[in-house]
Amino acid sequence: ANAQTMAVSIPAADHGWTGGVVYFTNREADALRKAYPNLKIIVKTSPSGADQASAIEDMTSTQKIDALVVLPQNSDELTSTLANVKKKGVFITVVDRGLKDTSIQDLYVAGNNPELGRVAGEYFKKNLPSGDIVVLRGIATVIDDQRVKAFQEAIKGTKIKIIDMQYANWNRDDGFKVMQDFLSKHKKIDAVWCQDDDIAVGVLEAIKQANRTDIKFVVGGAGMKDMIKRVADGDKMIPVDVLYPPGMVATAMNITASNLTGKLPVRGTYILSAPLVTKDNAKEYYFPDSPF
Amino acid sequence: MMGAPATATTTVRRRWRPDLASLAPLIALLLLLVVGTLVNPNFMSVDNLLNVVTRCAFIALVAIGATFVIGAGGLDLSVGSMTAFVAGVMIMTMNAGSGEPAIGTLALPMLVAVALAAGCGLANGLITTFGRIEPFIVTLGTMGVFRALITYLGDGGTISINTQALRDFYRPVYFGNVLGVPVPVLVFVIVALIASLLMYRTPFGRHVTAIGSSEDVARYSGVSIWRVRTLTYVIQGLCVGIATIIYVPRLGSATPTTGLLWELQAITAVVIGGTALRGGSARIWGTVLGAIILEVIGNIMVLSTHISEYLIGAVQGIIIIVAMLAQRALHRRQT
Amino acid sequence: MMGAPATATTTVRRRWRPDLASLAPLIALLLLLVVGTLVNPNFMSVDNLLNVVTRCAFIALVAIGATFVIGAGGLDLSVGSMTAFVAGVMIMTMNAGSGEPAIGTLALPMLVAVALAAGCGLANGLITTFGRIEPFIVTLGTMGVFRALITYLGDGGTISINTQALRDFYRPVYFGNVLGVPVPVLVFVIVALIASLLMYRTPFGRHVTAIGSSEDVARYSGVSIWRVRTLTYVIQGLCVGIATIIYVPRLGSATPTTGLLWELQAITAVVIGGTALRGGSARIWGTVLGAIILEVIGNIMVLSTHISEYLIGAVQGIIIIVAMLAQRALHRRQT
Amino acid sequence: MGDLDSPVAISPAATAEALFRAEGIAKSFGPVTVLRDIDLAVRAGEVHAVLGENGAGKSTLMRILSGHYQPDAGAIWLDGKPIVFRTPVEAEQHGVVLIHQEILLAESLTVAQSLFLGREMRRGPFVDDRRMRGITAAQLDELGCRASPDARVRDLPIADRALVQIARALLEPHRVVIFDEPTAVFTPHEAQALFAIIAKLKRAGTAVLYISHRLNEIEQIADVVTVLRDGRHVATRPAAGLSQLDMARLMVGRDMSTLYPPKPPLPAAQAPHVLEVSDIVVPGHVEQASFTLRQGEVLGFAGLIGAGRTELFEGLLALRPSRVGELKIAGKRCHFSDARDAFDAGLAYLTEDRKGKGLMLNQQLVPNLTLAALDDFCSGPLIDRAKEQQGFTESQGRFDIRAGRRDLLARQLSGGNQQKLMLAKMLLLSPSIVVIDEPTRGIDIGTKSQIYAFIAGIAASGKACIVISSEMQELIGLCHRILVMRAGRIVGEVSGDDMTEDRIVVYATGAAQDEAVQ
Ligand SMILES: Nc1ncnc2c1ncn2[C@@H]1O[C@H](COP(=O)(O)OP(=O)(O)OP(=O)(O)O)[C@@H](O)[C@H]1O
Ligand SMILES: Nc1ncnc2c1ncn2[C@@H]1O[C@H](COP(=O)(O)OP(=O)(O)OP(=O)(O)O)[C@@H](O)[C@H]1O
Ligand SMILES: [Mg+2]
Ligand SMILES: [Mg+2]
Repeated sequence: ANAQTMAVSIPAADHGWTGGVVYFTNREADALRKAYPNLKIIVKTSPSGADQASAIEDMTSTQKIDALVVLPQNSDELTSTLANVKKKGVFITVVDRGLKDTSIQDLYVAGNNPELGRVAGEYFKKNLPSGDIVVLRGIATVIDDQRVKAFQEAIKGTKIKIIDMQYANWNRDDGFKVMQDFLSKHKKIDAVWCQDDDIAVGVLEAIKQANRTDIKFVVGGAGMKDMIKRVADGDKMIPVDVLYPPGMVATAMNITASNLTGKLPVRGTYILSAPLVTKDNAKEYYFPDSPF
Repeated sequence: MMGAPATATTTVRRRWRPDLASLAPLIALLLLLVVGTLVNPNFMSVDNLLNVVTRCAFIALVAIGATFVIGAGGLDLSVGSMTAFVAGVMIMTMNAGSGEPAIGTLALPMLVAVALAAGCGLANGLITTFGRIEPFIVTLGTMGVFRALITYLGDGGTISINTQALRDFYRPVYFGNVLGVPVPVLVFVIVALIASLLMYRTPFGRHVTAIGSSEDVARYSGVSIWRVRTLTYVIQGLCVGIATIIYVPRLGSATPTTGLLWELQAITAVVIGGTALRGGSARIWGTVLGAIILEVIGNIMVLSTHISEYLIGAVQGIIIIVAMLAQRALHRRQT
Repeated sequence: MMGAPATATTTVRRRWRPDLASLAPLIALLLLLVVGTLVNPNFMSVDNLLNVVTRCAFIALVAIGATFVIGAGGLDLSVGSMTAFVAGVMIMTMNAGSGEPAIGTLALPMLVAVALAAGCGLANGLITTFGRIEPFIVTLGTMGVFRALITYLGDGGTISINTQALRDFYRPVYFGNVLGVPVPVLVFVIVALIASLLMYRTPFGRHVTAIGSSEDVARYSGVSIWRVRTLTYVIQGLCVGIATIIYVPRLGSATPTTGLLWELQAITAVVIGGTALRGGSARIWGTVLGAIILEVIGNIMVLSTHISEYLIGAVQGIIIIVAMLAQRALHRRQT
Repeated sequence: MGDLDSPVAISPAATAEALFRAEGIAKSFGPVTVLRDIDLAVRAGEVHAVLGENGAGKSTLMRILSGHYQPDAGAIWLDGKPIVFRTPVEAEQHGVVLIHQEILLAESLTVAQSLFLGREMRRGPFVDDRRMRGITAAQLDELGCRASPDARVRDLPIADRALVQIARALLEPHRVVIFDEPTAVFTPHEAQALFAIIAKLKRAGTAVLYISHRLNEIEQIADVVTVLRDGRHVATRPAAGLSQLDMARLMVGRDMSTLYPPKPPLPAAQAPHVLEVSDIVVPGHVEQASFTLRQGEVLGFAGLIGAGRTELFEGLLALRPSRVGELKIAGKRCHFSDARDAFDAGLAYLTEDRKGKGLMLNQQLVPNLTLAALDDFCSGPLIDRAKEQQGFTESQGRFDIRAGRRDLLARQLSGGNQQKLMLAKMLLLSPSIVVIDEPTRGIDIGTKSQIYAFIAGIAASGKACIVISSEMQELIGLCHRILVMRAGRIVGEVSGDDMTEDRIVVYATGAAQDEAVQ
């Protein structure tokens, strides 16, 4: 059999979730190398959209690539670059952040960001008949925007009121800082939606320090192992988590590899749902070895 | 021995004039306190103010070190990554220990943190002085190195203190207080005291500003440039080490985003405090005020109710510029 | 009173030695080319090299502007955010136009981009000169302002060119070539040519390095400090505007993260190119080489096969330091 | 000479025909009054010397006349019309130019660029470098300066920088040219070239104001002399008939007997060598120089600019790259890897470049004074500030440093007082061997004799002293023995009756014997 090459382009590990992406990518790459000895896998990380475009250009111009698995920093920015790669006949798998021009991608493994916001919103709707909540956003990007919009959509028409919203940059320190200030600013907060488990870590620490009892729960997202564990343990503050597994990239690599080696010719769209992790199902989502 | 040493001038005791430049950051801070109170009455609550000064401890500590480096005409861009790296190694050392947490359990990791940070600073210093490369380049390079090392050590993820017992035991180092003064505040005040003693009352401190104001003059006066300059980077490292020790108990973890952009904040604090970026002057207390000012601005942003979260960065930028303009204007009026 | 002022000596002019410092970045680049070839034989392919020089166009352009600012003893941290802001406004202008894309459809947005960027630079310059605040603080402030504005304009999301037709029409500005030379390369070479004419062959350029070397001397010599300094920021703005014009067709959109950390890269390119951060010298071609060097290092990182993803930053940092050490060593040997 | 003591105005007729005139000029910096009610008038084609002790206010007055400072009171007339210069540029536009006492050049520019800074010649929109370089070369030739028009100012020796500064000021014809201590860093060689130029200016009808502490120069070129003391006008006199001693007396307000102290007794031939240097090489500057110094000796180093005297000692103290064959201090072999090693061995070097290497101009006087000997001002690990202040008071008395206030910055001192501060700073190290490069650069005549006495005292007390100077009279008056350098080598030694200017010039220029003696 002739050797084939699969390139994987993902964001650099610049916060918890992307760290998870890199981890799962490397783990899957090792597994696939074992499973398919003739498959060469190149993994490249990039710190920004422009760098990612550059990295893809570099990989495709200096060697022959048969398939490209890409988790874009920003799908709009990568559209033309990927269109170019496509012209060379490369099989393209896009993960998480879909292209507007869907004809470019052969395979789309969708993480579905709006779904994350919607599922969280539904949970609020069900468990908080009325109340004041605060929202801690991520970094100003499309992903963040989609999540927040969907969340707002989901709680529309309820008596839940978002009384404050700030960026916390998907990191713990900013989560802690912003939450401390929210607590000074608002005497009564019923619940917190922070979209990301890293931010949630900071939020919880700030609430603990302030000894505030008015906050009924905090909902994060992504499925960080510590948070899943707290859900499983029945922590009152973290009743649920909304899964947005960085492992989706592994799924994409796996399907792409099967496709390349001719085992399983597939095209189309796989949409991973953003399931709600509850005390009952938390065990299924707990991977103690993951760095995330 | 010499004719008529102008006795008139020596007997006229000069009036002691307060150093107005050093009051400027204080004025800016007071202005901000007024603004804060206007924006939200909760701003002046004890809890909020304590939160703010406690939080600014990291940047204040790092910036105190930066005052030495910048005073000597250098620059250190690596401090943020260094914090992350040191925090990671510190937590790993902690996790390697076993048994019930006791003072001893913490002593070793703390020692490791301080020693490692000092070592990182030493590396920065030696490369800069012996390689004769612009410190901008050297520390940009080591910034990349430290950041990569923490990412590598944590496999791209988070390094956390692994037992709740240890976490709870260590917690008071950030959240505790002594007679009502939060521990981090106590730490940075003590460090600032020592630093100002070092800067203003020892030959070493004199040498720092001497090489900052003219390397040639210092060299011709018998000051060992490489030794003094390297030491400023080591002091920067020590300060980072101490900052790390009080950073870790806060969230109990180190991530690839730990300390991101701290270098920029530290330099900003130093400059707001009145130390010139080109070297030759060093205002330790100005730097501390600068760090507090930065944190207060951030706090006011969150407490204000009318600013779109998209525009916060803009307002923050404008406030910094206006605060500097105001202190410059006051300063010019009085002299 | 004294006999015969030795006439023989007056005619013997001291030898003038060529400026070796300007060769140093070239040497570093050559070293890197060797390293690149060793790492991956494909490195030397025409396609790859063309990709690399095309890509470095943005940083090269921004850094050419930064050479003026830094040469005059200033600093501009706002260039990255400025690019994002200008790109956003440019795309919005483009989207506002209607009908079939034509040259005219692009002319207005381009004009808007250049004018807006120059205006941003003008603001930086005027605040710095008239406010007498450290440029570090001023441009840190405006960096926040520009970044916030693009976030605001895009509602926290992306601003994209909205029709495929327009995208395709604009594409050649980045992807096209003239006689085999990619358009961006052509653009930055032309800009560098104009910049070096301006810097080395006009009174204005003289004045830039003069005020960078000593503001007092320049003032006594009748150089208008504020005018020259402000102009350097305007030139920086113009360069950002041009960089934006060729950046937009590459990715077709502007986001709140566009141009992140470009300021750091631009300054690094300038310093690698041999311009001192304290001002007084300005090496346009060195800067261009510096930008290419940075991009080549990034490219080598992608092409190399043996480096852990997590450690790329470390290797990159070490390469920059080693490249500088090597050029410094060679340089010292020759003098 | 009683009439000398009353300020006598020049006749009204002379005032009327003055080209440039100032009346009632006063200036204070904060509480310190520097100038009170000064009148000055200079006619076309006249060289008008302004004398005064260090800190008398000469430079301040000149800065006022040339638009650098605004006077607190008083007015200026040019061509009989009142005029106000708001900036130096405005003054230059009216034909009044000041050549500063301190060198004011942008270090990273080339010589040609410096000459034309702010008034570049153009061809179209571009600078016409070739033409500017040509003119620069011609201008420098006229001044006898060998620097290349393309050399960077930062690479030039002080004297060349001073020449470049003069060349810049003389680039365009001016009506009033003010020289503030132009010859302080010159050897007679450069000074003669300058005097030729001043003569030319005179012939062209230019009014020249000239400040110098070298009174022989005043005798040689001045037509009128004005003396300031403590910011007051003391006298204005025709130079003819005014001896150097008269001038000195007017300046200091008391009788000056002799300038040079009696030489300390010649050290005996068997006096031990305190310093032995053999085969020192400073690449690019000094080739294989060797010399020795005896206890109690004052040794002079003479030579033209660029001879490498400064570099020789900078190399010796490891202040610049050098190779030292063998170095012995008091018979013991030593190796210096920085200046501190030399200080510890008892050898101190006082730089000629006080602005670049001597003083931290933007810092206050006390930190400047104690920088080199800081350890002596510590109690335990900490600096004892009271001790520092006391040290300053002592040095101030000992060297007559005149500073209006203690919290002045070093750059706010008058030039001569800066020099004294630097001297005081190095002598705080209590060295046993002192190397002084241009010890009296910019020092007034009263203080000069004090410094000479000081040097003699050092030698008499069993220490030793090396003096590098461009003033040959100074070397002859002070030294037991003089070594002459040319092009990086020690080419001659003179002592005893051999110590004459002519002998030194012969060695220094390498000119044939007959040429020099003519
Ligand atoms: N900016 C200033 N602030 C305060 N005092 C000043 C300032 N500039 C000058 N002085 C003081 O004015 C006095 C006169 O200085 P000036 O430079 O005019 O003396 P000078 O006659 O030129 O002396 P020298 O012969 O040493 O050059 C000095 O005592 C000096 O300290
Ligand atoms: N061959 C040469 N090529 C270029 N520059 C030279 C050469 N020889 C000497 N110089 C210049 O001359 C300078 C040495 O002159 P300097 O005036 O410092 O010596 P000096 O003997 O101490 O004279 P002085 O004390 O009178 O200034 C050097 O800094 C250098 O720039
Ligand atoms: Mg003077
Ligand atoms: Mg000399």
